Amino acid sequence: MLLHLLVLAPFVAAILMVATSKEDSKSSSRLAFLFGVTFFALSIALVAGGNQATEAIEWFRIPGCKGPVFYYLYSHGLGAWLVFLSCGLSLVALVTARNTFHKNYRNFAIGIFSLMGAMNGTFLSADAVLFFFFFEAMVIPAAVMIAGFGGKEKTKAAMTFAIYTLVGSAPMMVALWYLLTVADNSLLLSLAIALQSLPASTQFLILLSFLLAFLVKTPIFPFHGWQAITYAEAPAPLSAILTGAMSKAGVFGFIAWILPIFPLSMTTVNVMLWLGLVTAVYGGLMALRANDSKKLLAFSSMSHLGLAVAGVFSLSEAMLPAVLVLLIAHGISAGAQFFLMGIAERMTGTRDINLMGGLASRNPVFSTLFGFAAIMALAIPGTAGFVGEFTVLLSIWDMGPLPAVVAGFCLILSAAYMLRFVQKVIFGKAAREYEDGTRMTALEGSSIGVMVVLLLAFGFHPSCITTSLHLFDEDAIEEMSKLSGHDMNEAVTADSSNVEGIEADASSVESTEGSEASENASEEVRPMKEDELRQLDSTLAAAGFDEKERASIIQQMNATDAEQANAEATENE
Amino acid sequence: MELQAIYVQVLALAIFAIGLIVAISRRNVFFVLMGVELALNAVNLSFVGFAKTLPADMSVAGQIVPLFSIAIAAAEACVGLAMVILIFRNRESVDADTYSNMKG
Amino acid sequence: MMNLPLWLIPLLPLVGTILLGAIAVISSGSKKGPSEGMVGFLAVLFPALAFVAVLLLAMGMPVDGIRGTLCNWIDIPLFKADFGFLFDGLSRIMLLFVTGIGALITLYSIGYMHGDRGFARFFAYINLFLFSMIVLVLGDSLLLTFLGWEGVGLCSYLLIGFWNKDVNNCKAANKAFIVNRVGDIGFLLGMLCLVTVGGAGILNYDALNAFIQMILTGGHVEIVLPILSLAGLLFFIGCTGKSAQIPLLTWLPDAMAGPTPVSALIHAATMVTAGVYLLARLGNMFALLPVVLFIITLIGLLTAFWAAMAGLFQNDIKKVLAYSTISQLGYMFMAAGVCAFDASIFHVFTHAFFKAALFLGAGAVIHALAGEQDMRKMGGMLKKTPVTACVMLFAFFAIIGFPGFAGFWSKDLILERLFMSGPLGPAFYVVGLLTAVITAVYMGRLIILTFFGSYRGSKESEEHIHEAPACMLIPMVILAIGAIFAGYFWADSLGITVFSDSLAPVVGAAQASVVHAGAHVNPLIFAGLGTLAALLGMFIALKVYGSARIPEAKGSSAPQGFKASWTFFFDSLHKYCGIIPVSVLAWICDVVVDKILQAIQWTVGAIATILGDGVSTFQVRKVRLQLAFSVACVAILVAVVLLTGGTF
Amino acid sequence: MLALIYFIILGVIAIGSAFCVLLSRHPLYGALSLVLSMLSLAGIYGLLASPFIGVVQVMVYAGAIMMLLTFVIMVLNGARDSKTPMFDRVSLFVVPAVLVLTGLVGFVLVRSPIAFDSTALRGSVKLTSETLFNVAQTGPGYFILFEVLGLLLLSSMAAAVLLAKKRLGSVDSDNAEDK
Repeated sequence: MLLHLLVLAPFVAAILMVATSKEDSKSSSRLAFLFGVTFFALSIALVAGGNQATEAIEWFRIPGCKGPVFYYLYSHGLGAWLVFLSCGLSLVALVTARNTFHKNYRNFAIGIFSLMGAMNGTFLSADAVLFFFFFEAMVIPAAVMIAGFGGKEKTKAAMTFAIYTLVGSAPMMVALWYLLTVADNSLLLSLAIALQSLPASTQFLILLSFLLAFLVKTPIFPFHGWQAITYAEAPAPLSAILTGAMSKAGVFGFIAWILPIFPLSMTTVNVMLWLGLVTAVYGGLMALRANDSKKLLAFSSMSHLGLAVAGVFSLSEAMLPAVLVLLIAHGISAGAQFFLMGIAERMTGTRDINLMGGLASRNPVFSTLFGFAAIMALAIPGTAGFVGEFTVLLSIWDMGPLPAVVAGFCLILSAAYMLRFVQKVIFGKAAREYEDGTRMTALEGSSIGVMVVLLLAFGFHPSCITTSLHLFDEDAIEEMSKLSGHDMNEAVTADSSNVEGIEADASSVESTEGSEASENASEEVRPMKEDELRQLDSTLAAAGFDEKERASIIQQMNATDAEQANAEATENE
Repeated sequence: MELQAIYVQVLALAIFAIGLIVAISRRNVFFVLMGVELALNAVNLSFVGFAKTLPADMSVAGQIVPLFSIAIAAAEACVGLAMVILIFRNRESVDADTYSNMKG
Repeated sequence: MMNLPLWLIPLLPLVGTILLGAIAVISSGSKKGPSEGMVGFLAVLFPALAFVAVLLLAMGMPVDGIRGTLCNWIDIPLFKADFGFLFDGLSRIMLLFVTGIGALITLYSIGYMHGDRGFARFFAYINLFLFSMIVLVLGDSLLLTFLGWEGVGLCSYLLIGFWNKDVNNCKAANKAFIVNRVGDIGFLLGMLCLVTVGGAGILNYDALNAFIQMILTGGHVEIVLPILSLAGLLFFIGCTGKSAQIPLLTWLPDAMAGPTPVSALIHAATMVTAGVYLLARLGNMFALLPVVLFIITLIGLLTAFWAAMAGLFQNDIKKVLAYSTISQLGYMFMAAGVCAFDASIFHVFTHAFFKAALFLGAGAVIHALAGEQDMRKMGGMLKKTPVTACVMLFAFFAIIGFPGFAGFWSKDLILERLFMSGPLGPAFYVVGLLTAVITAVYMGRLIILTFFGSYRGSKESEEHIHEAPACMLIPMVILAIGAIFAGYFWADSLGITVFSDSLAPVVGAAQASVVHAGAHVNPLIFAGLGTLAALLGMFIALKVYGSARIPEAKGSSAPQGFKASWTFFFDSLHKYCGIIPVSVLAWICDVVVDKILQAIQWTVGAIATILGDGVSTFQVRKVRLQLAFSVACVAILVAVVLLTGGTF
Repeated sequence: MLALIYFIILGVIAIGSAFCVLLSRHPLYGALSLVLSMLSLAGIYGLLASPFIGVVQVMVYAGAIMMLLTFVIMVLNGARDSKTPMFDRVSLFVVPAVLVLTGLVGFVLVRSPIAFDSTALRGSVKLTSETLFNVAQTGPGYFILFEVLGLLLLSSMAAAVLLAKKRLGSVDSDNAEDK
């Protein structure tokens, strides 16, 4: 119920917002605020509630595919926390937008709610098609809002954003469709099984097209062309959501879809790792030179997300909690920074950091928050950012010292650009004479203050994040395998008369069809065990310090795969 | 030498082709309408021709569908002519090309 | 009394920070600002309470220390860290003078910062600094130490840039933070290195020592030596950053842009010694790594010598002190490099007193002269501010190692250990001694230029010169007393070894493992040579600066913040090795790579547009033509279907 | 044999008059040729044992629709224009395209094995009416379709009236009042 509410209710809220007055921003903002608080509370309940899943409802059938597409939502720790981010940031965005958009607040709120619904759907869907649906659906409200509320080059920004992300995920759609024609249904498990039956070159092609979508969304180095202009031109509250929650969809895709489905080769992992690192360095260097404050922040988030992606593809045991903490820390701190930058832009009327300055004496409370947010972004120990970056560095160290050194270089760069940014914006003397715009209101200040406090709290007690991670627990896997197994049985009954062969013990079946079925069954078991294995690894790793255990997880997985195969072979005998 | 089913189809095809040519290549709007009618006729003929190649219970559809198609053709002609009258009033021309209001 | 929980010590300044921070934020809107009396009281209260708590704990500390774990911090696969505190001989000494001197300097600051707009903010930062520093020395794991480590760096940044209206101060602050960050990354990577070797719990000091013990007993030193050396080097990079050693030292002179009490507390007495603390803390590990130790000694030696030379050429009173700090830190590193961790900590201890006294004295002088920092415009302050002058003089004697004063004991100890450290020992010793001479010269120059002769400033400013208020003088006097007597905790020649005894449980094992084969020399010879060096230096200073001309002060004498006048070539080194390559890289990214990517993006866009335009030329206004096209296309499609035999 | 001869005659007339539609200059001539073509098609329906459709063809198509068309052509005097060329460059596209398409489809058609089935029912009024209205026997599908068709015709009539009537206040009606 909670999951349905979080995914569908935002759209309902968006529709309800249509009913409010367009001119009277007061009343519509009150309603929007009410909704926002409700969703935020729901997301907290989701995080607190642990893993849960809805009933898998058959949604529709794609012609040419064997199985149906389900409307099937599933919340694991990762998704739940990202939903928390999206709801929380949306709430703050609704608060800060109140003082920025007087006329069209209603439309802004509509956009925010639909974006929120799409993001929640992305993070919660357990079905690949559903995921893709929401993944694409995110783009539309965001692009519309950029085009409607953006800065000077808003049309160009909206077009760039929409085209980049939509084109980026187009190959994924084709690949997904192709995979679906092979798979039993569109759930993770059957996709993974289906992939194994394909030739290696096809697998690689499918992997590439999946990767591309997430690479563009994150964005990672050669595909980041949309990011700076989009974040710069989008209204600041929207930029905060885009970077704080939406860009996480890319990393989320890597973790929740790429890793379980695809057997990754060492080369791929290395390439992705280095792409992430290059992005991190590149973002840092670009941020060093950026003069547009929002572009600077955009590059800074690019740098952090690059680090996160590198962390993901370190494939270390510590990767999941590390990356999650980093994502949450970055989401909150970058979000807060964008919100603050929006307020600064409102106050000073410019985005150019060379034209700002002296806010510390003009508006001390704002500057305090601003400084705090910047410090959080610097990953000072005691903030969530530190826990995230330290643990990610730890994961990256697993891949060798050189990547870790590069990642360390990024941290130095982050200090350099962030301090320059802070200095130019709030310190020194005002670079020019200007009229003060609307100042920061108490509500804005306190909501951003809460974000800062949250960062501190997560920094000192990250276990509330790290312990909530059970990416796919047994119930969900049982449910999934039940669904796919059920369908498989149906298919088999339709095709062959040899039903008993499947239900009977594999050893007693002599016919080729029976052995095929048992092969299918064993394949169905393997990825499940992989997931279990990963979980087992993570729980075991705290105790074991052996050097051998520190060998890369790939080898471990391969080894265990081989073991499993052997074990199954003996069982079959 | 008996009447073969294929002859009917070839005749329908020929008439359809002529209808298509008339509908597209003639610029006078009345000819466009007439071309459409001609093509519809050809289709009806094709229906009936195919109906005769089917066994008893399945051939009924081939008798009924042309009726509907004729009725729809009547409706189409009715509305189409009304539109021609309307546009003709505004443009004082029967040249279909001058009707076009699309931005290229 | 033993039941005092350890977490109380860091908690007290943290509470102070939160209270003062709240006051600062709330009062920022009002014109008048909060009451200075109340803020000052709160600001001193919490460090003082922390000092009392430390004192109480220190009294009843068992030999192997007190350990207390608060709660779990990070718990992920591969890694585990707790909020745990370790109160042993080493942290006891560090804590005592950190909280003690911290409380004193806070008291001093009340007078110094009087009337400043950011009064409450300043004390919030100071309290935050004390919290971080306490966490640094009290933490029972490297990670917690790192929390304090970066925390003090942050506070240093905030306090250097405290007067943030001047962009130069901000730049100095940025520089300090970024240079420190370089070191911090070394620390971070060092931790990762250790985790690689020793597993998730290794960052705990006890676990680390146990691990090292295990290696030693198991005879596996050879196996882990390369990676341990790497870790050691990385930690040392961290130390060079925090303690301003070669090559990461340029930030400290610039850091003098902050308020003087900050310079005294952070950039002289406490924070910069964190590197030495870390070396001592990891003594057991470093004792295994001869190469790293040699590098440490060499770096310490070079730094001490270089900074002393640079100190000769500074005109800003605080910069002289900054270079002298670097130089003294060099001594401490030398000592650590020859595994004389107790001696180096002893020097940290004595140095804290006399350097804090020197800085506070300098602060009092600057305060008296209403912000003047250029020594060339001072002079004759002895009569105007006698108490300050006395404090400075005592501290001066301490720093040059005049017999009987604190510096004498500690510096001699270090030089002695250096001499006996091995075949290169005598060479080290000579350089150390030479440095001691130079130290005496530049410190003598400072004292002479400031306090003797006649006042060289403008006439109207002379009338405003006044002795500092009592709340500034009391800490100075206390520190001066410390500067005189602190050395007697470990007066080797007198047979007092309180200090080394108290440190022995922590660093004893490490020092014992490195056996010095040097010939035994009578300690009195070292004492005599040290005294001689001090006297010689003072004599030179007197000869050169006492009577000779004083260089004319040119141009503005305002604190120059970002621009240190002469730093040998390290600023250039940083510029050419660090900043310029990064800028060039950034330039390449921005101007070349990004433009190329944009060009590609543009090209693809342009191709799409051209194609679209091309296609849209077919989208003419003629409906009939459209239909014709579609018929033609249907024909083509049918042909394709026929030819391919219906594959599609 | 006889049927074939009739078929050839009627087919030639149908195609010939269709060509007349294509080639005639005045729409009225075109319309008359079209009527002729439709009548001959009605004859072919008769040959194919579907007399009811043939009759409907004559009544609705050749009668009603073509009458309407002729009427409109005559009402709109300007329909007789000599300026508009009969063919233009578009025809260069259309004619070959259609011919190729026809050729291709014809090729397929000729190769397909179709033949008359002797059991095919005769399209009489009885059969038609039973199929349409005997719901009990053939199911409601055709009947509903029939009703919907009635609605369609009604609405098209209404649409035609709405479209073609002179609006009050329109330019034309203003002009008319001026006159």
